[in-house]
Parts: sequence; C-alpha cells; structure tokens
Amino acid sequence: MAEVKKNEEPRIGVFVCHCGTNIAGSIDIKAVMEYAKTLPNVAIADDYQYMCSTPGQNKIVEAIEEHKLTGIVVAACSPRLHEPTFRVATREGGLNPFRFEMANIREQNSWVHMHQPEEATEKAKDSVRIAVAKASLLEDLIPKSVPVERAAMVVGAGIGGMQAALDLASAGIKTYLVEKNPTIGGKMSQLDKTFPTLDCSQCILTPKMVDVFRHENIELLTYTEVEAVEGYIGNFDVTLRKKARGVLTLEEAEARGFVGGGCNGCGDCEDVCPVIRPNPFELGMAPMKAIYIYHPQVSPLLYTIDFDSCVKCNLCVDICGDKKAIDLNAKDEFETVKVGTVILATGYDIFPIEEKFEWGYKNYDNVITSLEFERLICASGPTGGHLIRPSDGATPKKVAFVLCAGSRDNTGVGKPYCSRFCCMYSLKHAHQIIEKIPDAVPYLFYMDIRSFGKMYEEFYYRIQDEGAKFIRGRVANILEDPVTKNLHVNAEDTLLGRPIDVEVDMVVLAAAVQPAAETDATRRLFGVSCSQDGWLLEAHPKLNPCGTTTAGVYLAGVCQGPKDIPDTVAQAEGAASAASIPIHLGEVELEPYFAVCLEDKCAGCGMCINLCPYQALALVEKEGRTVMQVTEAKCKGCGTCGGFCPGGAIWMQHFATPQIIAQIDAFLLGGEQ
Amino acid sequence: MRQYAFFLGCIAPNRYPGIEASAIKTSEKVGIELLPLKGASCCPAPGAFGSIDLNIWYAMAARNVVLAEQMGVDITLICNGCYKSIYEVNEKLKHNDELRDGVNEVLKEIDMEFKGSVDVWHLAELYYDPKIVGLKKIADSITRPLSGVKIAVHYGCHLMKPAKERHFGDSENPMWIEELVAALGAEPVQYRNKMLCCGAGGGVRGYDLTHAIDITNEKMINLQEAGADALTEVCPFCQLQYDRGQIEIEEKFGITWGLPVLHYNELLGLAQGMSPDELALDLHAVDVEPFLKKIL
Amino acid sequence: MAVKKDYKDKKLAEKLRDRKYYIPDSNPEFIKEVEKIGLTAAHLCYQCGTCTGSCPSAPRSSYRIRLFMRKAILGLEEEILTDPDLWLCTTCYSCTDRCPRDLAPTDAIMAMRNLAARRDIVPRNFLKTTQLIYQTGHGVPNNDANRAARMKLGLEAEPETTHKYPEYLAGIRKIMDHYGLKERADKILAEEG
Amino acid sequence: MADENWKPKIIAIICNWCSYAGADLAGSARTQYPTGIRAIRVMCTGRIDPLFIMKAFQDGADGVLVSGCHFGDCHYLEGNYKAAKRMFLLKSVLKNIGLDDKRLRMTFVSASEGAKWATVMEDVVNTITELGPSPLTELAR
Repeated sequence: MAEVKKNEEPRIGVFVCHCGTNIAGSIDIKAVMEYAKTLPNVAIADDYQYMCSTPGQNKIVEAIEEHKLTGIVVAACSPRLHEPTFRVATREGGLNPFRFEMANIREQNSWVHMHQPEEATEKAKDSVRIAVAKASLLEDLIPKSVPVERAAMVVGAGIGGMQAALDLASAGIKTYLVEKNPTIGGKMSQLDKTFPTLDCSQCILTPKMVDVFRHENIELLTYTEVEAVEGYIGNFDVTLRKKARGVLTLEEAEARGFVGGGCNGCGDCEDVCPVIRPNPFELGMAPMKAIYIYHPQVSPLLYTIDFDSCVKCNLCVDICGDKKAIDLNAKDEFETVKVGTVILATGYDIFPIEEKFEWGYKNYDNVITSLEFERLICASGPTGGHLIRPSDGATPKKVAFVLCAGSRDNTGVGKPYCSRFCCMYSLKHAHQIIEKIPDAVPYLFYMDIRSFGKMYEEFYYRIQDEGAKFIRGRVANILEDPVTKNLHVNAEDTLLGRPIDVEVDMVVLAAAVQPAAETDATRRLFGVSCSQDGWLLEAHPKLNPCGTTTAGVYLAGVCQGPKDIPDTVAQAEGAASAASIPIHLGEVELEPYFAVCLEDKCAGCGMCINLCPYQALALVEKEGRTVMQVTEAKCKGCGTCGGFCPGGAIWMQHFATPQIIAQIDAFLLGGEQ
Repeated sequence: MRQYAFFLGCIAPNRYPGIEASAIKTSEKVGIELLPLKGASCCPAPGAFGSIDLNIWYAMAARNVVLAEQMGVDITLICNGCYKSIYEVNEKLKHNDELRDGVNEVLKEIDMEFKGSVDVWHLAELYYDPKIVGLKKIADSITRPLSGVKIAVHYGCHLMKPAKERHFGDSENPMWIEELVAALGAEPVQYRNKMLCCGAGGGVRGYDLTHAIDITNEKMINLQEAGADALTEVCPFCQLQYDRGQIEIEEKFGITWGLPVLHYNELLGLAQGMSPDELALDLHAVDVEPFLKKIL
Repeated sequence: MAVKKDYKDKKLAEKLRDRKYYIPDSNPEFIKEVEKIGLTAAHLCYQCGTCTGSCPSAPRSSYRIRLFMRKAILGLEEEILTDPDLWLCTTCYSCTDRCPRDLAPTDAIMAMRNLAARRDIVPRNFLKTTQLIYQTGHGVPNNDANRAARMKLGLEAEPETTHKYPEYLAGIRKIMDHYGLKERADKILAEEG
Repeated sequence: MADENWKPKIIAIICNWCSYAGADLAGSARTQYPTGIRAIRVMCTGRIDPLFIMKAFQDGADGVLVSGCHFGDCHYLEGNYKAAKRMFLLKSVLKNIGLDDKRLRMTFVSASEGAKWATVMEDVVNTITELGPSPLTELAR
C-alpha cells in the first residue's frame, strides 16, 4: 500500500456519478465536476455514467496512481449502498480504504428534489465540498479482525427456525435453538393440510421436529426466552431465561442424582391434576390441565407446569413417584451462551379480528377464524377432524369464507398489507369442506384471489372446478339469526352489481397476521430495526433480504413479513447460509471506528466511563498519571464518549472532531458566500 | 346544577313537544339545567343543506354554535340530526382552519365569529356519562319502574357514525342506550340488524317516501320478531319516521304494526312519574295506550 | 370519442348509442372536485363493494354507491349528476365506518350532490326545506295544533327559537343570501312549475 | 426579513442507522421535500459534541437539526438519550446568548420513516425561514 506521509498536502480525487439519469436527470453533473476542480486540495475531478461499474472503479484506481491522490470522494448514491464498493477500489488503487468519503447526491438529493434542478445542483456542490473537506483530513485506519465463535443461535422454533437450525447444524455449526413455547413446531404444527399439495402438515413437519431433537449439533432450548444480548458479530453473549418448567428432563434428573428419573412423558401427572383450563394450542377449544403437553405428538415429549394456574396440590408429585420428575419449587434459570451469529425467526400472531366489530367474531358463536378452522378440521384436533358449528355441534353445510379479514385495511383497525397466504389457505379450506362434508358449499368472499406461487393458480382452478362458489365482494357485515344462530353474510357481488345476503351455517374469517407479540422486545435486544408495520427490517429489500443492519443478525420467515411455508423455508435456508459464512471464515473485520484516548490531553476525570454503554472504557495508571484506556474489542464506535469529553481527549476514528468541524466549516464558511 | 344551552331543533318543539317538556323536567331531576338558546334555528337539516352546499350547512350550524358561545355554556341537544350538524360542524371548524376562516368570513356579515369555545353533547350521553349523571342517578330518579315491558333501542345513524368522528366507540353493536333503558326497570331487547337506518335521512323521506318507509318496514319486521313492546330512540326525526311512518306503511303497503315509539326522554319522564298528558303522548301517530297499560 | 351514428330515427339512435367508455368523453377534474368538497381521498377506492353491501338503500333500488365511486374516478360527470339514484343515500354512514380504504363514500356522495346542485339539479323537497328555513328558521315549522299542545304542557306556544325571536331571521337570511340559495331555489322550483 | 433572496443555511447532523436510513428511504420512495438542508452523517447522535452545534451557529448557520433513532431503538442502546439530554441543555444555552432555541431542533426518525423525514425537512425549513437570518450571520463573515 502506498504510504501517505504525515503532513503531506492532501490531494483529493472527486468522481461524480450520473447513475444513468437517476442523478444526471436533475443535477448538472458537469457543473458539479467543474466546481469540484475549484475546491482546495482537489487534484482531479471526473465523472462517469456508472461509477460503481468496473470502468467507473478503474477510474479511481488509475487516478490514485496518476495523480498521487491521498483521498477519494465519490458523489453518487448513499454510502449505505456503495461505500464498501468504493473502498475496495480505493484499496486497489493503493490507498488505505478509509481514505474514502462519499457524497450522497442521489437518495438525499436528485431523487428528493426531482423538479428543482438548480437547487439540486447547488446542494450537490455543497455536498461535494463537505465531502472533500472531510477527505482531506482522513487517515489510514486498520480494521481489527476478531475471531468468530463457532456457534450460532436461532430464536424461534417454528418451521423457519427449525430449518435454519438444521442447516446450520448440518454445516457443522453448534446451534442453539431457542423457543418460548414448551414445544417446537410453531404455527405449522397447528395446521391440518398445506396448500397446494394438500400434504398433511404434521406428516411433513414431524420428521423435521425429530431431526431437530436428535441433531447432535443442535441444543434445543424450549420454554426459553432471550433475556439480554451483549457483544457484536462473532461474539454475541446471549443470556437466556429458562422459564421454570417444574418438570425435569432425564438429564436434569440425573444431574440431581435421580438416576433413571425424569419425565418420560407417561402422562400420569396430567391424569391426576385437578386444574382444568383452555388449551392455547387448540385455541381454547379443548381443555388442558395445569401440568400439560399441548398434544401427544409434541417434541420434546416433556411435561410443563403452568405455575399461574397450578394449585400446588402435590398430586402430580405423588403419582410421579420415584421418577422424581416434578419440582413444584422450580425457579427461572439463566444461562449465557456465546455465539458468532444469530437468526431471528420469531414468526407471527393472528390479528385480534374481534376488533372488526362488523363481523361479530366472539359475539356470534358460529364465526370462527381460519386457525380455529384448521384445528376443527384436523384429525388430531379437538373434534377429531369433524367440522362442527360451535353453537350446536351440527355439521355446517354452507360455510362462508371472509378473505382479507383485516388485511389490506387502512382504517387503523386492521393491517394495510396483504397477509399473503390467506387466499391460498381459504381455497384449501374450501376443498376440505367439499371433501369431508357431502353437499357442503363453501362461499369465498374475495376482493382478488392472489394465487401467485408455483402451482397456486392451478390449485385455484381445481377448487373452482370442485364446486366452491366465489363472490367478488368484501363482506360488509354479518348478522346472526337470533333463533337458528345462522349467519347472514352481507356484501355486494361487485361483478353482478347487486347486494347479496347469503345465509350460512358458519363463517370463517381469514384474519390478518401481525408480528408475534414478543417480536418488538426481541428485536430491540438484538438492535434490529422494524418497518412501520412492525415486521423486522431486512438490510436490503431485494439484494439482502436475510440480513439486518446489525452485522451478524439475520432474519428467517414471517417475522420479516408475511410469507407461506415454501418462502419461509427458502428464506431460512438463505439466512442459515448467510449466518454460517462468518463462522466458516473464522474471523470478521470490524470497522475501525473505535475511540482512541489522546493521553496527553486526558485529565483522567473519568466522566466518559459511565457514558459508555459497552463498558469499553476504564481508567488506568500510566507513567504516574491517571488516563482513560479503550478496550478496542468492546468499543462499537458510537462516539457517545467522544461527544462529551470536556478536554477533547477522545479521538473518534473516522469521525474525529477536526473532521466533523471541517465538514461544518466547509458548508457554512466555504462555497460562494 | 350543570348548565347547558338547550338546542331544540325543529321536530321536537314543533311536532313532539312532549320530548321538549320531558327533557326539561327529567334533566332537572338528575342535576342538569337547560337554558333556552334564544334565536336558534333549524340545525340546519344535514340532508337538505349538506346536499345542496356543504358550505351553507357549515355556516348555518356555526351560527347556532356561536349563540351558545355568546352565552358561554356548552350545548346539549336531543336529536341525532341536530347532533350531526351542531356537533360535527363544531368539531370540523375547531380542527380545520380553512373551513373556519371560510365560515367566519360569512358570519362577519352578521357580526358573529366562530371561536370554538364550547362543546356539544347529546343529552342521552350526558345521562350515560357517570361524571355528569350516570346510570345510578338515573335509576335513583325514577319513581315508576317500567318493569315488565320489552323495549328495543334504535340508536340512529348520526349519533354513532362515522365512528371516527364520534366518541361512542363501536357503531356495529353498541349497548349503552340499552343500559339507560335497563336503568328505568324495563327489559331491553336485541333484534336483527339493530343498526339499520330508519330510512328518513339524507332527504330520502321527502325525495322518495315509499323507498324510505320500505326501510322502516324492514325494521318493523325485525322488531316484531324480537317481541318488543315499544321502540325507543334519541332522535325526533327517527321517531317521526317510525311513528308517522307506520301510518304511511299502513296506507301504502296495507300492513299494520301498531308499535309505540317513544323518545328516551319520554320514557324517562314516564318512569319519573310524569303523566301521559304531561308528555302529550296523544300527539303520537301510533297509539301509545297499550304500552301505557302495561306500565301504569 | 364516441362514434356519432346520426341515425335519423331518434329511438333507434338512442337504442344503438355507442356505450363504450372513451377517456376523452370524461372529466378528469371531477374526482378532484369531489375530493375537495367531500374531504376524502375518493380516488383510492379499490371497488371492494363494502359500501354497497352496507347500504340500506341498495337492496331496494338501483342505487350503487360503489358504482358512483367508480364513475367519479373515471370522470363520468354527466352520468353521475343526472342519475336520480344519487339522491337515495340516507347518509347513514355505514359505508364510511366499514370502508377498508378509510374513505368516506357518504361524503363523496354529498360532494357529488353539491356538484349536481351547482348545475341546478336538486330534488324539490331539498329546496323546499331550505325555503321553509328562509321563511321561519325551521325546516319543520310550528303549527296551530302544536301550539295548542305546547300550551297544554305548560310550554309557551312558540319555542325559544326563531319562532319566538323572529328578529334572528335576518341573520339566517343573510347567510343564505350570501350563497344566493333562496334565489336559486325559487328559480329552480318556478322552472319546474 | 433582510433580503428577498435570502435562503436559510441549515445543517443537519444525523445518525447512520435510523435517520440517515430514513432519509435514504425518502429518496427511494421519491418523496419530494425542500432542498434547504445539508446533512452530515455520524454513526450515532451520541457522537454529537455540543461544540459542533455551537461552531455551526458561530459559522452562521440559521438552523441546526439533530436527528436520531427513536428512544429504545438506538443502535448503540442509549446514544440518542444522551444526545437528547445534551440538546436540551444546549437549547437553554442558546437562549442565554440570545438565539431563538427553535433554531436547534432534535427529531427522531426511524429507518422506515421516509415520509416522516420529508415532513421534518419541510417543517425545519419553514420554521427557520420564518425566524429569518441568524443574528450571528454577520459575525461569521
């Protein structure tokens, strides 16, 4: 690397990008370039159609050599997009990559001032001037490499989390799979059949659950939540709260000296437990004891005590006998594990559709949600797969399906987005009714049937052929016949152009989905942003759909936005691949933005110590003086200490005070006054 | 005593004076004093005026609000049509500078200015609000419980909708007026399609009477199914449509319903011991006698 | 533009009239006017039919609020303003409460009525109500039978409104005259006979 | 106002993770807003030394905007709290030296709030335009 000598006069190269017409459409590129040439320290200014292309980058490489440049400025798009690209070019030209500065004249200029070319051009000149001022003061920085822990964590063990964990584990990475519920499988385990193939959800899910349970590289942590997160890519310290389960596994029993003890899932405890409460897995449609498993096929087959409802009568303890699997005095336990990367797969909840009063959910007995329908039609569900009307147990013959129930809804009660899988599962529900109940007629009230996936449109065709009735109109309201408890579904058949009142035995609301309740708390722990609707924000909507802006944290499944099982599995595999890369590399480079103590200026006051959120700073004795010292590996470069130091003794690399002041001065004092 | 400017509207004072009389007497017993709002006019009719020019509607309604602003008291009223005009225009002008400036330009010609200094309440909501009156005070005020009768409630559209511009919450299946009815000792009954419009609004009663009373008739079918002894509402215009509408239904469709229709104030008056004469119940088109027999 | 066939037979000409929608025949400004008066973003309607499904008038007439929204977006001004169904909205606001796009179809209809009124298309009963208010301050004024009943109740014969204080009528008339409403109503009613 | 052609000089110092990303999003969505503001990127609003802002005013800035993540959303846990505290104190200093404290504004714009960023831009430009040139402008010359 060509060495830039200290105190050498800065020689800056400025490159202005047209970005096709994206920038050149509203900014006078030539004017900006000519202006750049007049700025102090600028040795060369040039422009190009696409600076990010190979010829564009070559311009930088060549100019560094030819003009003996000490710093590069590219005026183009957002540094959040192409800063890494141009840093590589800067390095290839022989300069330290941190001698590069970007002027954002696209996202924050040409695109937002499309109809004000003159002002936009002036703003671009200012941006270049500001960037040149900073570039003139940039220094060589050496990124720090840190080793990456050979372990990963997946939060959430639905189909997305399970797939990601299996992929990571099969790639030889120790994987912690954390699930808040007592069992894995997520929403998919509540489904009966899956569209468009109609294979049974349990049949394809259970083998994966067993794989997860048996995989030697997966440490399954059910009934566990993330409590705290520290560290950074390669070195996350995640503290887990293992909720008091009250039931010991075989291993836990052995650890307590009860060899041969622990829960073997026999269920004797459940038989004697006197407490009866609704089973959340069956959406309250079946009873459950205080000591419980959701259903016989759960993985792991391990009982759990709900201490909110347990009356501590000890009957379970007595019947469990020598297995000594039950501990009614169990407390939450905490464990901290170290992982290199993390995948969030926290899934979704059903929107509380009772808030849409017009459809009468929870007010009318025979209005149910799609998920309730799944349980009622499922052979292992509370009715053994017999679809019945909640009001009287009769078999419904006419069933209305309300699509977009709360989706595509801008009222504030409801969700503005398309929930993406309701059309398809409602088609499947229609099929299941026709298949199971002779003479049954499903009525699907829809606005658009969005059957966009592979073999989906064909599935729509098939269900139409099977006899489902499609009514293009959103359901206005539902009224209950007070005597028969039948329901009158009011809508307009918009194709007929007439109001329609369909009397049905049962209504199924394809309720919108929303991020799982814990999503927000979890994302804050990992420093991940969310979009306005609460779904977790990917690093780039098209080119980086699995990553987040926090290095080392990735997304899988519906937590990033509604998607069906195939898409969830695909994203999970993508996230697993992305999360395994740093682990396989074994080390990652951290941006060298950390704080440096200027010891001759440091008065040792220690004001900065408490400001640091990462405990990266400490006071030490050096040559008889007390001065601050930075632990570089802990410092994340936020600059909170540097923004406060009364003596100006903290040098924030790449965002140093003289550099920022130079930018301020360049804007306000430089330029045409 | 809390004081309110009493906005009368048209139909209550000019067709069903019993509503006006009962409002004054019943409210006094629960701690509300109704002050005359001198020189008030029609609200004006939201259907007629709003359809022709919303700006005139804003200005005329604002004039009525300004009368109360000059008195320095909040307005209360007993009609949903009036509620739409007075409440909604008051809120709109308070929150939309452009509308307010436009209205004030007109009001300047008659030396008035809309300031936005008062609020507007339906008397029924004051009755329901525990901070003002509340169910307990209503129940305590009655001397003749209306026990043994089933009473259905018609809320009326302009009171509840658009829900975003009101503060009553659920406009699909509200229950608060039923609670007010239960406080009188009567049994509130639920019926099919409770929130169906009376059919009169938007100028439709005058524009196409047959159409309007066909909607009314649908309501009557549902009410009979539920076995209601009477229908109550908080809107004289709805009352007119249900009361006189039954005569029109008889004339045009040959169907006789005979369902008494009483404003909630009239019911409250009866429960507080007012006599049918004090309420001018003989002015009702549908005979109220059979209902009175059940409660007196 | 619609094909002009110029058939001599008037009846035939009407029967075979070109019914295609041609963009140049429409008024793109119409929807903007509707939005300005109705204070609602009517162009965002996605034609789901929740409004018509909620409408108490739709089941007993050819009134379709969704179609009015559609026609407004397409700028079919003429067709809308001359449609007698426009006046069948009872303004119950059920459609507004349920509209998933958070629009106010009722207010859009009111705006369309306002625009019709600008062309002097207003049903008589609407105008008559305004005339009564101009004369008495009330859309439903007092009468002798009612006066008698009022006195029996211990109320004054005239309520505390413009009826008792007719001096307030001047202000009301000034407001209505500001918009020339009385004059227009008189004119339209006279023309209709 | 001194000059018909006067345009305010406003500098924004914004954090990389939320507000800068939000501003980028406004761009992707082509949300148009006034051109009057120049932004400087820092990793976190916690980095912002009050001296930067004093320097900007000394240099003749008519307004300064500081924008970061919403509370609880800071990429570095609590840098935005620290910044908010400093800006709060700084406002009283500004008042003491006779500058209208409306000239310094702190906002919270997340990575998904492109539309909000545009509103903030408009708002700040309007506020500062209304206030007119900073009384320190002459000093800066």
